[in-house]
Order: sequence, then C-alpha cells, then structure tokens
Amino acid sequence: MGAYIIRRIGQAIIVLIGISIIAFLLLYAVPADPARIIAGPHATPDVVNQIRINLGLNLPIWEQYLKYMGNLLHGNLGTSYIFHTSVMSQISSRMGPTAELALGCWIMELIIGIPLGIYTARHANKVRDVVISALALIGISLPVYWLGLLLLFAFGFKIQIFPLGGTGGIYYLILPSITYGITGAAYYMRLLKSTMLDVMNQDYVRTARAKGASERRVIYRHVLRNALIPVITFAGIDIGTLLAGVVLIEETFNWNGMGMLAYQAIGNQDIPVIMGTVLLLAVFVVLFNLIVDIVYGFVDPRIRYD
Amino acid sequence: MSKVLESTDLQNVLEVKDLQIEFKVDEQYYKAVHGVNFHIAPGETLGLVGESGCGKSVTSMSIMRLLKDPTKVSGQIIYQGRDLLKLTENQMRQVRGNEIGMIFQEPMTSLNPVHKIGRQIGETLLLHRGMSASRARKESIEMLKRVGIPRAEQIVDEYPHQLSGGMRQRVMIAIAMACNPSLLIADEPTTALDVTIQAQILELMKQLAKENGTSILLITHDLGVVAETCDRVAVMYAGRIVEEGSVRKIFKNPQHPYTRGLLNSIPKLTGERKRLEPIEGNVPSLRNMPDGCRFAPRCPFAMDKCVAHNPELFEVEDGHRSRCFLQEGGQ
Amino acid sequence: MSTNVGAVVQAPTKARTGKFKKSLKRYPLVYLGALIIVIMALLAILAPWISPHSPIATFNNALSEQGIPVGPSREFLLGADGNGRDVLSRVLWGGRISLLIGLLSMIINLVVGTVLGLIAGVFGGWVDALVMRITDTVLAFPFLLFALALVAILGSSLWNILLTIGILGWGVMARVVRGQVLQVRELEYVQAARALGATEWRIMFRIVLPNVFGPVIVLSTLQVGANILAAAGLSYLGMGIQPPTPDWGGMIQDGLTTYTYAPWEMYSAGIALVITVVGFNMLGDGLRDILDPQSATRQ
Amino acid sequence: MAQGTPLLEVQGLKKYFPIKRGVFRHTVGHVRAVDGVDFTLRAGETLGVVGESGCGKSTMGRSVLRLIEPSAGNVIFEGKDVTKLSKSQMRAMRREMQLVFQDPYASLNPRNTIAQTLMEPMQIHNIGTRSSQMERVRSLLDRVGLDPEYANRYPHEFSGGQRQRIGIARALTLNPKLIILDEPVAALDVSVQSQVLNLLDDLQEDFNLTYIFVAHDLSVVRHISDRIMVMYLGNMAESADSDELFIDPLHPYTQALLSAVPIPDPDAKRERIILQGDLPSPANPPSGCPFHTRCPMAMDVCKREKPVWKEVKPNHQVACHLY
Repeated sequence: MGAYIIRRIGQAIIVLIGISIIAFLLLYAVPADPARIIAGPHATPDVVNQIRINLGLNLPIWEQYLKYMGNLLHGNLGTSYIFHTSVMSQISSRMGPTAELALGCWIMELIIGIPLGIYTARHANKVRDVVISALALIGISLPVYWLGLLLLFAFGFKIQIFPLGGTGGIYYLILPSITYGITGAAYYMRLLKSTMLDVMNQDYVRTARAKGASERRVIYRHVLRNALIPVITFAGIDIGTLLAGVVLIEETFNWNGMGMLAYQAIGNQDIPVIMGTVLLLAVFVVLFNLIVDIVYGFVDPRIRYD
Repeated sequence: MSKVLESTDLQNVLEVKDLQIEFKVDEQYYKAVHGVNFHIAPGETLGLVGESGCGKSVTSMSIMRLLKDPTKVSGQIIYQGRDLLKLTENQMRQVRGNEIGMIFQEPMTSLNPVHKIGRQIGETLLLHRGMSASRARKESIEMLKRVGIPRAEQIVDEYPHQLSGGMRQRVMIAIAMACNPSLLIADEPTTALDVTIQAQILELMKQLAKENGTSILLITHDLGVVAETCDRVAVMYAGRIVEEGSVRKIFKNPQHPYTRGLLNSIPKLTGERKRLEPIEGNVPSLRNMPDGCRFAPRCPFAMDKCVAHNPELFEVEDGHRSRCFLQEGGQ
Repeated sequence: MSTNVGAVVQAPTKARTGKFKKSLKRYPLVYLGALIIVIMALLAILAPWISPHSPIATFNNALSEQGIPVGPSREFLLGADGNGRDVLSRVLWGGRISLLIGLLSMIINLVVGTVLGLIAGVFGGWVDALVMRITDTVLAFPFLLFALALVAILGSSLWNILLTIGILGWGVMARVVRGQVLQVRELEYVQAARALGATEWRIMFRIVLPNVFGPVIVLSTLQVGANILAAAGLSYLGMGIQPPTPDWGGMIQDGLTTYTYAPWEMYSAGIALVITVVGFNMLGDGLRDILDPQSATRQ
Repeated sequence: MAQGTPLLEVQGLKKYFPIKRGVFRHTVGHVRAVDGVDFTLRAGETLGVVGESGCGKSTMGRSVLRLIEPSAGNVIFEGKDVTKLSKSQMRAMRREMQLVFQDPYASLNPRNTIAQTLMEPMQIHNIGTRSSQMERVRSLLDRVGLDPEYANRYPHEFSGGQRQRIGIARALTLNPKLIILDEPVAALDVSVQSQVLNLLDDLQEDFNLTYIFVAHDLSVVRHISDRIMVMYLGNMAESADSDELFIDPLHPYTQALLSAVPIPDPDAKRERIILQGDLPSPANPPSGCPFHTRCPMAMDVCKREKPVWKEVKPNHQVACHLY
C-alpha cells in the first residue's frame, strides 16, 4: 500500500510538471506582447523594452520557465500585469468562495443523483424509469449557464425568493448549486443505476435472498454497499473537474471565485494570473484523482496494492 | 427442537407436484420445467441429475422462490405440509435460510466481497434467531469450527477474498446450516472445486446432514458424486424427470435409454479401456422442443409412437420409475 | 379480391416493416437521436434557403419606438433580438456553426485519441507509461478555462476554436481505446490466432481494430454533443464566435440584455442548443446498447 | 501403440512469473508456475497431464508452444530446439504444433464465420487459393462431424460441443504433428464429452497425431492417454503408463487424487484418503517436497529435501522420498 501511494504520488508529480510546461509554453510563447500590454499603447519602445527586461521576458523560454518554477516552489506565482499585486494573494482571496460553490454543487449532485439512481435501478424498465432516464438525458444536455439564467429569471426575478447573483452565504449558494446539480446529477444516477443492476445479478445477492433477507435489506446492505464503490470514485474525480469547470456558473451567478478571476484575467490578457489559476485548478484535479485512488483501497477490501 | 420430532414422522419434508416453470424470452414464454414431481423424506438425500439446460437448477431455485420475474411457476411445492408457492413474500422469507438452507455452485462469487465472514454467517442468525451482534459473532465462530475451518477466531474477521474456494464453500455451508434447516439445497456445490477439495466438501455435507437429520436436495451433473452421496436419484432431461429410483437401482439397473446412455458415455477409472458409447446429437433448445418424448431424436430405440406421444413415468419396480415406452406395462 | 396473390405480394414488404418496427422498438434511442440530428443538420445546411431573413440584417420594424424588440409575429416568427435582427434566421444560421465546430473538433479528438490510445495499448511498457501520463496531463487541464485563454490569445476564429477544443478534448478517447486494446489482446481467440502463427500486425488489424471500433463510434457521437456545448460556452463567455456572426452561445449571452422583457432570443437559442445536444447524447447512448454492450452497464 | 523416434523432448522446462512490488515495481519474487518438467513423447503417442488448478499444467502446455515464453529449459521438436527459434522461424514452426482451448465460446472470434475462422490458418501461411482453402474447410468440417453447409454460420449459432469440433478443425487445418489439448472437454456436458473424446481418438488414428492432453478429470485422462504425468505445484509428482498408474500409484498425492474421484457405482467400496488443507501458493511453495504440507505420509526429510525424480519401476517414475 505504501509503495503504491508513493508511486501514485510520483505519477501525479510528473503530470503536474507536464501541465506546467504545456501551460507555460502555450501562455507565454504567444504572439501577444505582455510588455506592451503593461506599458499601454502610448509608451515609447524604450519603456516597453525596460519592462521586458524587468520581467525577464528577454530570456530564453526555458530559463523563464525555470525561474517561474523556482518562484513557484517558494509560493510565488508572480505579479499581475494589470493590478501589480501578487497573483498568490489574488487567488487566495478567491479560493474560499470557489470551494464553497464547488462543494454546494457537488452535494446537490449527490442529493439528486443517488436517490434517483437507487429508484430507477429498483424499477428498471418500468415507465417511471424510462421517464426519469429521459429527463436525465435532457439534464446532461443542458448548458449550465442557460439553465442558470432560466432559474434566475424564475426564482430571482419573477418570484423573488433567491438573490439575483453575487457571493455570500447559503442563501446565495442554493440556486447555483441546484443548477449544477440538475445538469450533473444524471451522471451519478446513471452510474449508480447501472452498477446496481450489475450487482443485483451477482451470486452473493442471491445468497442474501436465500438467507431470507428482505428486499430492503438486500438492496441497502448488499447491493448498495457494493454499487457505491464506483460512485465514490466518480464523485472524487468529479469534484476536481467541477472546480476546473466552475467558470461558467460563477459568471452566470456573478460569484466572485477563481473562475471569475481567471475569466477577467483572460479578458485583460493578464498572463501570470491565468497561469496561476490554471495551474492551481489542475493541481486540484490531480489531487482529487490521487485521493480517490488511495481511498479506493479502504472502500473495497478486495483491492490490495502490490 | 420440535423439528427433530417432526422429522421422525413418515411425512415427507418436501413434495413437489406437477411443477411447471416458464421463462420469457423475446416476449414469448418457453417452458423450462414441464410437470416435475418428486419428494424427499426426512434425513434423505435426493440427487437431481442432468446435463446443462435440463431444468435442474431452475427447479431448485423455484423451491426457494428465488427465480426472477418474468418467470411463471405453477404446481405445488409442499414443504412440511405448506405450499410454498402460496405463501406471502414475508412468510417465504421466514422459510429461506431458516427452514431451508441453500448453497451454490460458485463459492468464489457467492459471498459478499465487502462484508466480513462473521457478519455474513451472523446475518442469518440475526434475521431468524433475533440474536444480538455479539452473540451472532460467537455463534458464527462455532459454525466455522463445525464446518472445519481452522483459525475460526481469525477467519471470522476476514473478507471472502482472503479465503480459497474450498474454504469459501465451507463458509457457504456454515451460512446455510446456521439455523439448523430441515432441508439443504445444494446446487452443484462442488463443480467449481478440485477433486481433493470436492471430497472434503462432500464428506462435510454428509457428516453435518447425519448429525442434524437434515434432508438434502443435491443438484449435480456428476454421476459419480450422486453415486457416492445420494439415497435416491431423479434424472432430468429437457425439463422432465425421465427416471427415478434408489441409487442402487438407477446405477445397477438403469431403464431409461438416456440414463443408460449417460452411464455408458463416462470413461471409467478401472477396468479395460474401450471406445466410449456417446449419446448422439445435442440437447434440444428451449425454443424447439421435440413433440412426444423429448429424448426420441437422440434415442437409439425410438419408435413411431415416441415421436408422437409423450410417455408417462412407468413403474418398473417398487419406487423405480422410467419415462419410456419400453417400460410400458412394467417388466 | 384474390387473397392469395395479395398475400404473396404483401409478404416481403410486411416482413421488412416488421423488422424495422422491431428494431425501432428495441433501439428507440438510436432512431430518435438520429432523427433529431438529421432534422437539425438539414435545417443548418438549408439555412441560406429557408431562413426568412438575413441573420445579420437589422430591421427597423423589429424594434418598437422605445427600442424594445418585437415578439414572435408573422414577419419575425421567433421574434427579434435587441439589435432588431430576426431570431429565427439567426437560430438557423447558428446551427451551421455549432454543428461544424462539433463535428470537426470531434474528428480531431478522434484522430489524436485513437492514434495515441493504439500506440499506448499496442507498444505497452514505457511508451504506454509516457502516453498515459500525457493523457493524464491533458485530462487534468481545466478544460474550459484553458480553452478560453487560448482562444483569447490566439484570436477567436472558427478554426482556432475548433482546433482548441479538438486538441484539448481527446483524453477520454485515448483512454478508452487503450483499455479496449489491452482487453482484446487477452481474449482467448487472440491467443488462438497467435498459436496459428499470426503476426502481431495481423492481430492488430483483423481483431483489435474491429473491436475498438464500437466504443470509438459511441464516444465520438457523445463527443460531438459535448464539443457543441463547449463551443457554445466559449461564445457565451464572449471568447467564441464573434458577433454579428450568429451562434447559439453568443445569442444566449446577447439575449441576456433583453431577457426580462423580450426573452425569445434566449429561449430560442437555448432550446435549439439543447435539442441538438440531446440528439447526439441519445444516439450515443443508443449506439452503446448495440455496439458496446459491456460498457453500457458500466457508464 | 506407437514406438519410434521421439517427436518431442522437453528438458528442464520452467516458467517463473515475476511478482513485482514496490515503488519501482521491482521483482521481489517469482510464482513458480512450472518448476522443472521433463518428458519425451513419440509420434502417435498421447501424454496426459493431470493435476489440480494451479499445478501449472496449462502453463506447461503453453510454454511448450512458446505462447508463454519459458523461463528455462529446452523443447526439442523433431531435433530442433524450439526455444531457440527466431520469431519468424517460430511462426513457421506453428504449422507443426497446434492448440485446442478449453472454452469453446471464448476461443472463436464471434465476428467471423466458421469458414473465415478455418481459412485463417491457411491465409496466415499463404497456403492455396481461395477456392482450395474453401475446399479444405468443407472437408475439415465433414471430418469433425459437422455439416459443411454450416461454413457460413457464426459461432453463436452452434452448441458448445459443435464449437469444440470447430476448434479442433481449426487446429487440424495445417496438418500439425503435435496438438496440445488444454482441457478440451471440461466445459462440455457428459453426453457430448464422449462424442468429442471419440472424435479425438479417430483423428489421432487417421492422421497419426501426437497429443498432449491437459485435464483435471482423471477418468478422461485415463481413457485417452498412453502415458500420464501427475503434476503438483509446478512439479512432476509421478509419471507412468496409463494402466500402470491406475493399478499401482506410487506417489501419495496420486493415491489421494485417485481415491478422491467419485465413481458412478454405489457398490464401489474403497478406502478414501481425504487430504487435509488447501493447495499452497506457487508464489511461496513449501520447502523440500512441495506436497509435504498435505501428505499423510510426510517424514522429516520431506520438509528439508526436494525428492529427486527417479525411475522406480520400468517406465514408472516418481518424485517421493518413500522410494
């Protein structure tokens, strides 16, 4: 187990280095001239050149990269071109709201998806299953921002029970979470349904029935306990991707998180901020994948890492 | 304790009457079991033999009412005077695992991988004896010892994947026998095991049944296993019982051409090696069952009336019956 | 009426429609999904001929005196947008962009993912490890954010958008193809081919590729829907197709300004987008039941 | 039966699978699936290999064909050491030695018709034209007892027994001299099993085939084999002529194995030796004699020393300290 974790962490580090290299190459080696952006359109060539030297943009790309990574190891993600403040401090003030939002969305997915998964598995191929599955198909196909706008219009504007957006406590969190929950729950529902149907055909479920266990007991003690294992995996990976895709929902609900920060930075071509948020979000994805792989061994007694 | 008294009665533990089982395939029902009758006396071991697809496993599942919808089961399954097919689901649950225990072919997959061994044995006791968790655990350790598992105190806290196939089948037997059932249904219990392990498991089943006066319904395709463990045998072919009788009579004086064919087609462990005499052809599929005697297309003695009419079970001698026109009118 | 002749003549067609009905009943998702896609594609292809107006022309009579866009009417069937353009025409033309980006970026996903997946699965060893780490890397990128940044920097032309989506979105395809290759190579009939003296190349082309085909088709179909959604997301965030070129994501953003009093632009664009994506998801799910029965239970 | 020059000589065949652990997946041990097997086989002879699951009998069969690369040892086929052949030489050699699988479902490609499946070997080795290949397919089907009209059907249209006939036909296509049969009747019903066994008997006679018949079922092995080798945990336990082995089994394991087989005769009274415990893991085999943990006659020496393979009676070898 120990060796397995170390190996997985090693892989994760390789992936992170890969991400940093690719992101760096694509973002820094671009036609846009950051020095010109910082200096403004009316600056003289001398000023622009001076800025370029100050930022180290005249160095070869690999040296710039090593410098960036060196700083990164000291917790320094550079300075925003536009606001001239440290990228780290900008990101850290946005991390809380994004974590809150992601958590809200994630919980809502589970709250909607898991009961529906159990329900459709128990009533597979009946009319209710077909109807719910059809709705799930539509749920997956909905653009999250569009649904968000519809819900905002309905419950923020027409019937004013929720705020029209903004960052805040639970009250502000409900509508975006429901929105994301509706579009994402279907994945959980389908996954749980299909694994439950799989498990229901297993020999050990027949054994449980042969012991005289009630249908309820069979479902909750025997089927669900096994069927949840892949769902847990998926949930872990999902929270990573959720963090990374949070920009649409933040924009729609005017939620002041990392997605918004990155979005504004992209508009300003503020490359250090873009780089910082992309890297950090990628770290989260990799981290959650890693956690899932490790937790898996505890959830499923059959897994032995050797 | 009253069970012990009952089992001294002459009454049968189980009586299956005119059992019919139909499966739905592509919107159509096909009969997998066609009017099966048999009985098991207290303490008796009945072997139900036949090749794959003959309906023997389905029959055993229908006794426990474990067949899934859409399946039609009709006839009577009378256990200790009650027709199991008429019980409510709740009443049936009181029978399963309590009065009738069951073990299956695949010990590797028949135990729940995420629960500890102790919990899986204890569940039966919890459900039917209302035992507390700690008492159930103690009882589970006792059961593990009874089925010959070494280090029972440790094994009780292990997971199934840590055990070998033979050990898992012992655990399955512990689960099935935990509530001291009067009938044990064993569906190909040793097919997935190696010979030396098979010998251990059969021995264990015989010994436990003897100790508790349990009747056994043994479903198998292996005639050797039947000869060594059963008192009586029913041979099934294509959804029907074609011959039944005591083990001695079936093996020493087989009447039905199918039974004879089966016995002749097995290579022997002793004596001179000679060319095998196989049964020609293949087992008919559910979709196109022959009319009349279902064995007729493969039968070397088939007559005109075999193709047109389905023979009844004719009494050959006391308790020995064969579904073949050759035995019409006895011997 | 001579029943005999009728029966003889009728029989073949009856059998055919019977077969069609049976497969329709067994795979309703495939037929319904394909029907939706065909309709949406036809509408998009025929947009220049069937749309009642130019998608970028502004009409004076489309706005009231206070500048409020008119609602659905005989002239503007789905109403007008805030600039006085015809929503129906813009929805029809917008479909061209969405489908084009969805399909072409899927082809990039498909080619890159399949090639890398095959390389990883076939060669194994360190090649496999390398390719899979690259795949992990691509999958770990915050997809939309990174696409947004790239498009913002490179410029939001149609080609940049579809290249970006294509280049960032092949990870899942590569994983599925690799997994399938590894699984198929262990099958017993592959062993049998080896025992007969078949070369690894022959096994690759005769056995592995046909088996990879099914899951790849399924995934490609689903990917079209996902890519359409991604492209629309970019436009919604203002980094996709630039106005006045009509695009559903852009129309949703655009419709936001008039949403409270003239919601038809947002509804129309959104519904068109949802229907199209539903079509691809339906077809993909349906095809999975037919082509890839094992994973149908898993995903 | 057959007396002549040896067709196949296997010497010191071993297959160790590495067990990889740790951060860098280094090899920490080996599963000794096959741990030194020797035998000689004459043309037209059948060698039966029996043992319980995990004894290495299947791995041994596949190592002989180099479908699994052996870790050590020589496989000399008609004077040529197969283990030393290059990949392309090996592919050519496969015309001479073929394999029949246990599972008649998994070993046929469900996408190919029977004709395609049977033509494949000829295509691989560039034999004949399309029409002569088709001719061969039809005659093969006829030979294994299937209607040649079935050539254009797919595997799922056949029963298990019919599929196994197809598998046998595929192995025969290239006119091999040696066929390794890996549990060829284990998945079949009794009545069909005997049909296939008779077919194998006939084919051997007609084509002078040499068989290695790997199985767990002792009565089947006895029926078909001239010689039998009993394996336990990757090692040879005993080898003798078929009749001799059953009349006078020497190794305690062979004796236990024979006594454990249920006999379809209620009057057959025999003394049954019930072995205690399970098979040890081949990853961590016992010291000395691999069988000593379960052997009813184990002595001290059995724990310390591995018994040598010796001929105790003419043509009857055993690895046991009792002899």
